[in-house]
Amino acid sequence: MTPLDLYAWAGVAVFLLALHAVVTRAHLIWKVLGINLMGTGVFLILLAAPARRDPLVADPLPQGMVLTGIVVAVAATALALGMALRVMSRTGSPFLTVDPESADPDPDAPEPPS
Amino acid sequence: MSGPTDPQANNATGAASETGTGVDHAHVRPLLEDDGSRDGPAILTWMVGLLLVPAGVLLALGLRGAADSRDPRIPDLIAEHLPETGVSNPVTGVLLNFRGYDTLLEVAVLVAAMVAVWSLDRGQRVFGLPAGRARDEPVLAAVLRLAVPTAFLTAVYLTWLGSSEPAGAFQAGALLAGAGVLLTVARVMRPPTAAALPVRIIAAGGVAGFVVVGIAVLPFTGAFLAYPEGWAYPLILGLEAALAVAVAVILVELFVDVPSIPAPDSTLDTVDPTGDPLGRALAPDATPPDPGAP
Amino acid sequence: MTGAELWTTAAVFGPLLAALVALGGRPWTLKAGLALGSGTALAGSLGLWVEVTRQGPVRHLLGGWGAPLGIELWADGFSVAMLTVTAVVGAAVSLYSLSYFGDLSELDAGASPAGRAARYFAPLWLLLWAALNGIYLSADLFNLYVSLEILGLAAAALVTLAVTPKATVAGMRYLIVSLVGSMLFLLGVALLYTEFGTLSLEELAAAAPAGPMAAASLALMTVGMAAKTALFPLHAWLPPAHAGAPAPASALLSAVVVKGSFFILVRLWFAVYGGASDGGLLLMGGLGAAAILWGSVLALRQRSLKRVIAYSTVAQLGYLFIMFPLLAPEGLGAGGASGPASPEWSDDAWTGGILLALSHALAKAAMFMAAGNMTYAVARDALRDISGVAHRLPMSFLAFGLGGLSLAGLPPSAGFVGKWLLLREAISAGGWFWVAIITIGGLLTIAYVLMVLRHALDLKASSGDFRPVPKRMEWAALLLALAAATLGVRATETFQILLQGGVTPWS
Amino acid sequence: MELTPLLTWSALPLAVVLSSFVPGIAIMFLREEQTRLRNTLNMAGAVAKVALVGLMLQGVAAGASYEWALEVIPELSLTLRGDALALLFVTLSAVLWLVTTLYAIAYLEESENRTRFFAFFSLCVTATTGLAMAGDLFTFVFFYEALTWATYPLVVHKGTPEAIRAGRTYLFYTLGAGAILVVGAVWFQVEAGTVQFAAGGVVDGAAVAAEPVTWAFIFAFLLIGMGVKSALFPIHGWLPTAMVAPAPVSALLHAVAVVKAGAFGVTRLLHSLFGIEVAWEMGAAMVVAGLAAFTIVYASIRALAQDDLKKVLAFSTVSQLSYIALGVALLDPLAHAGGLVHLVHQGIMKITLFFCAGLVAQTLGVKKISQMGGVARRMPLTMAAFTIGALGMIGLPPVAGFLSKWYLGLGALGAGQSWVIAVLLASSLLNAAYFLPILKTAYFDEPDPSWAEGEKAPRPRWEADWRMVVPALTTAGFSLAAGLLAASSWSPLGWALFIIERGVL
Repeated sequence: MTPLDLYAWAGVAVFLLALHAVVTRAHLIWKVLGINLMGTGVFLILLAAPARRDPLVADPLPQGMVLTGIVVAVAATALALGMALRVMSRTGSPFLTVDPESADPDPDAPEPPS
Repeated sequence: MSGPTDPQANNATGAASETGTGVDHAHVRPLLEDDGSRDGPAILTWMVGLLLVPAGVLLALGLRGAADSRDPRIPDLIAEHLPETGVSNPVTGVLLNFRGYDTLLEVAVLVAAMVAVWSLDRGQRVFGLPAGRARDEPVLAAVLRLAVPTAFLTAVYLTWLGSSEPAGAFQAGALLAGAGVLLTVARVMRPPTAAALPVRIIAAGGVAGFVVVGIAVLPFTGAFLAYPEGWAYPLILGLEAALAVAVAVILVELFVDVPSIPAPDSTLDTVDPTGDPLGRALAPDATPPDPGAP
Repeated sequence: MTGAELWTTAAVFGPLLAALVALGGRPWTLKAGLALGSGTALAGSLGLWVEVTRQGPVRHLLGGWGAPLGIELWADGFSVAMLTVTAVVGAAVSLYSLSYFGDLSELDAGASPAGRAARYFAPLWLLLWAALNGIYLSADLFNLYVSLEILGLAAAALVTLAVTPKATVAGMRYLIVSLVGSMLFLLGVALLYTEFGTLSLEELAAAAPAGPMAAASLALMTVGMAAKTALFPLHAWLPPAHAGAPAPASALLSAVVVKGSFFILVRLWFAVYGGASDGGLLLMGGLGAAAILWGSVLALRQRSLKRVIAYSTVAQLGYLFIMFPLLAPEGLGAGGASGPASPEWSDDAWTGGILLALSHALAKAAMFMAAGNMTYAVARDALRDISGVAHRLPMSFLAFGLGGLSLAGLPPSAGFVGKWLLLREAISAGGWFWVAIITIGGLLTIAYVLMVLRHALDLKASSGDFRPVPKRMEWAALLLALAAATLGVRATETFQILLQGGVTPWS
Repeated sequence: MELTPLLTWSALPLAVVLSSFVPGIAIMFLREEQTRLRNTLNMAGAVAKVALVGLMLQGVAAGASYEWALEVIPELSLTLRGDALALLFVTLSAVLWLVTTLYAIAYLEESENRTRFFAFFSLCVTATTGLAMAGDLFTFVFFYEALTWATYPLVVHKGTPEAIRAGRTYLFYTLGAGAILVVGAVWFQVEAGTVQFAAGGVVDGAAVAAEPVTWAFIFAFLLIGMGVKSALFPIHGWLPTAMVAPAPVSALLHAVAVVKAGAFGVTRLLHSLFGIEVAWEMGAAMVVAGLAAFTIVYASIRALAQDDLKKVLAFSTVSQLSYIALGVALLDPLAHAGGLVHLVHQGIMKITLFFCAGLVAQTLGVKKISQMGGVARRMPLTMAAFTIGALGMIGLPPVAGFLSKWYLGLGALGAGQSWVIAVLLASSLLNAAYFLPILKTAYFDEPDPSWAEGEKAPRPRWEADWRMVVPALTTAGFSLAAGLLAASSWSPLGWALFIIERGVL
């Protein structure tokens, strides 16, 4: 086991913990940060795992991918936070409360004959 | 029911922007609190966890055994071709030459996020200190005087350095954005708004520069973004400069031009008197709100 | 520079540049942007159609570097077909949007929701268009990821152009699903790079990925893409998002955006993994079957027009996954019994499945635009509110009906030909389960299409105010519906382009 | 005979199809009040179609054949072929479309949604001519399914809850069977390797013997698909329900388009796909003949119990259609001729009856047999036409229906199926039992107060709108002429025998 293995495993752990938060936490901020952390987990794996074959030669390609990924993650997180603010401003709640399944335009309408 | 031109709504927002309270903290704080009561039942939390643990173990075991057998390896290929890229830093070579297309799209992601945020709501443009107060705060003024020029200078240096050392447009852009945010929050600089044409031109400049260069070299080299011999370095440096400025403006935009709470036009947006998803009325006073609507 | 370089550049970077033009925020920049984007996308796809028909799959080495060092744009018949249908749908929706959102110069662009929608629809859509075309032409895993992110961000923002709380929540949910899907995809990319040391799809295909890491990354990427494609049971986000968005956005999201991730799934499973495992293919087909039944039944139970169409998308996407087990090398029947499979029909599942995807794109866009016309006219969305609208908007009614024919697989429509081919493959392979699903799904489709038509025809209940619908919006819907019908009587060229490269272009 | 270039034009079948398709689409874009233009388009299309069919008839009689194909995908084309059998049906639908159009223009005057009605009316006929000239099973299914949806707006035209219910029943039956038909057709292609129609069939008898169960299923699927439209027991239930549609639609559904598409489909199934000999070997033809015989008797008995005039006619249609299926299922050329000629005879006689029922309902508001007392005195021309149709249905000479039954009987004897004679006799008696009382009521009973009281207004010069009376008299005239001039080679019987001569068996 090398330090690189540890980094990669940490990446897996971060990814799955963050995924867990996204799935189980209701608050939007948790979800958005969770998604951001999932990215961080992948970046760790991406930097550590391919480097294990030859730790002495740095592979610039994963580094480039991670740099690109970080910027993409910034953009995605910024939009997700902005949209979360919009949700809060329109529904007054930081949860996805307006259940779109139940929000039929007029629930009192008679059942259409089928 | 109010239409887009409802005078009352306009007055309310007008008043809000004058007093400089785009975000009403009293409104926001409860929204950020989370006692976990809305989360799913604990059993769900545990079950998802139990599902993810074996996945983690499998991934960890798999990663331990994984190694590519590719030959020649990509690092070797990059090292071999780096002299043709016009830069000496391999990561910059990957970002701006070998995989310049990815970088182009990466800036496009930023632009997409910026446009998307603009489309969410009328931006909250006024926040932070009341205008002109920075002068009266000696510590803030000193920090600004020191930090902003330093950040600017460093950004220029980082852009130039990118070709040979780990640095480049994005690092420089982030620094510039930091300075911009500082100036905006201190109300020294008017926050850039979506409506301002220069903002849009600069923000689009990164992608535009990339695409224009890519197309311009196409007739000479036969491929998009394939720099002609001897042109790689100046073109990359020019692109880096445009990117740095564009990234900076976009990041500042993403920071300041976000939906405000409570919504300035909440009366017309949340009531949704008609079935029109854009909140447009059918005709002036044409139909009364559906009494059955929630 | 050959045609390949020119046309791929036009298809990807034309709409991208057009998005920047449209960002100008003036009425004329919006028009110029949409015109430039539509023009370059149409020219690019048609140019590539000619090139690929003439010389088979073509490539464009971006930056002059080939794989694995650089990124290649790569076009085979599948890419070209998807590019073209996107261009046709996109051009029609662009035209439609100019009228739907109203005149920007008369709207308060910053403050009113309608003004914001009018101003930002075009740049968002053009960015999305560039990303979609990028996906169809990409031959590189990481590049696919970046394109996917543009697609996801712009698509979610298109939903939230609608200002209702419902649409806002639906858009947020869509964004979360989309981003999580991208992250799962990215993890799959990381694992593949670790194991195989390359990002090029073609090199990966040559390496014939197998083993636990390859399987794990395929699973991760499949879950991610299936979520974005709204494959049952990951479909719950789709109906509120597609129903809540403004009509042109609904049309795009349902018709072409979900096809982006579907395209990636097909490429991965067949072009890269060579069909992966039979069990996996059966699972995908089973989920598709469940989607057909579940989506259709729920569509029948909706009371709002756009939700019916949105659930129909869930169901119709199921058809595209029926293709998976039928494409398996020896044809996977549910019972395993094998009939006399004629060798010349081995492409049936492929051409039939993709023909259904193309026909769904055209028909669904037409139907959402027609539905948009109806709701635009009455400013309401409940089925009972569109009563009698058929008499006021006969062209939209016709467009909806023709689109419905195509979904149901009734002639004349591409859906009819597509289903004929899928059935032929299923019967040759002895897959009677798939035959039953395809048939039952078609009948359920008729049922919900008819439910809408019946309401639209209902004269007695029609009353109330009626906003005149611009003719351009009616024509845009009808033209797409006619395109779907035309593809049903003449699909030879499409059929042949799909065989350029075929299911496994790199084998 | 010297063939002019026009007579050898291979796209003539396409022109026939387009002659109703183009007006149909054009009408769709007209405004409701553009009555004159709409009527002009309709009549122009109908006349053009008859003229084009006339050209094809001449050509085919002189030995020409027409084939036009559009490749949909490789090895699957839309093929239109103008051969003798196709022309039998095409001529019937073209001529009857012309008279029905005239009738419908008058019948629907002042009513709503005529644009929609006439657009789909034309599309219906387009689909019918298309499937009549289909050169292969794919083309046939293509137009057959198109016919289903094109007819739906006509069935629900009135928009009443009853009409919508009838429309749902109609779609439930036809689309359900259509789905089965598609599966059967694809299966046929997989097993037989072709979808082409050919005289004598394309199925290899040895292959059938090798896999009898598979082929039995294919035959059953195709038969269900075709049988529903030709109202074969037990899948005939939609037809009497669909009676709520306006009279021209009933006429079209029952005489020209939908049911004939089914009957023609059964003919194609036995004659052009399996071949009648193979069908007998596998026992399938016997099943068809048995079902048809049962349907003939069963539907006649049901007709006895009806009071609604159109319901009687509907059950009569169910019964009469099975003559066609019975005829083409018997292994004898004369039975075949009888079945084929009945396709035409039933069409012209039944459309006469529906025209008359519509005339009576439209002019006097009489829909039930019990209210028909004395109608003949008020509307003598109409009832004369009705009488000719009814006598033809019973099978009395010299009306055309007699010839059908005669040839069926001869064929049954030739095929050694003498039980068919009993069926024919029983059916004729039953036909008489439900038609003759109607005639008796109309001619000899006192005028019924339900309509007689409303007869205050001055009568029109004719007993009703001439545009409705003339079509009824015309088709009644056809029914007589087809019987009287049967010896001519241009009579339906002559043409049917010509088809048999060209080779069926």
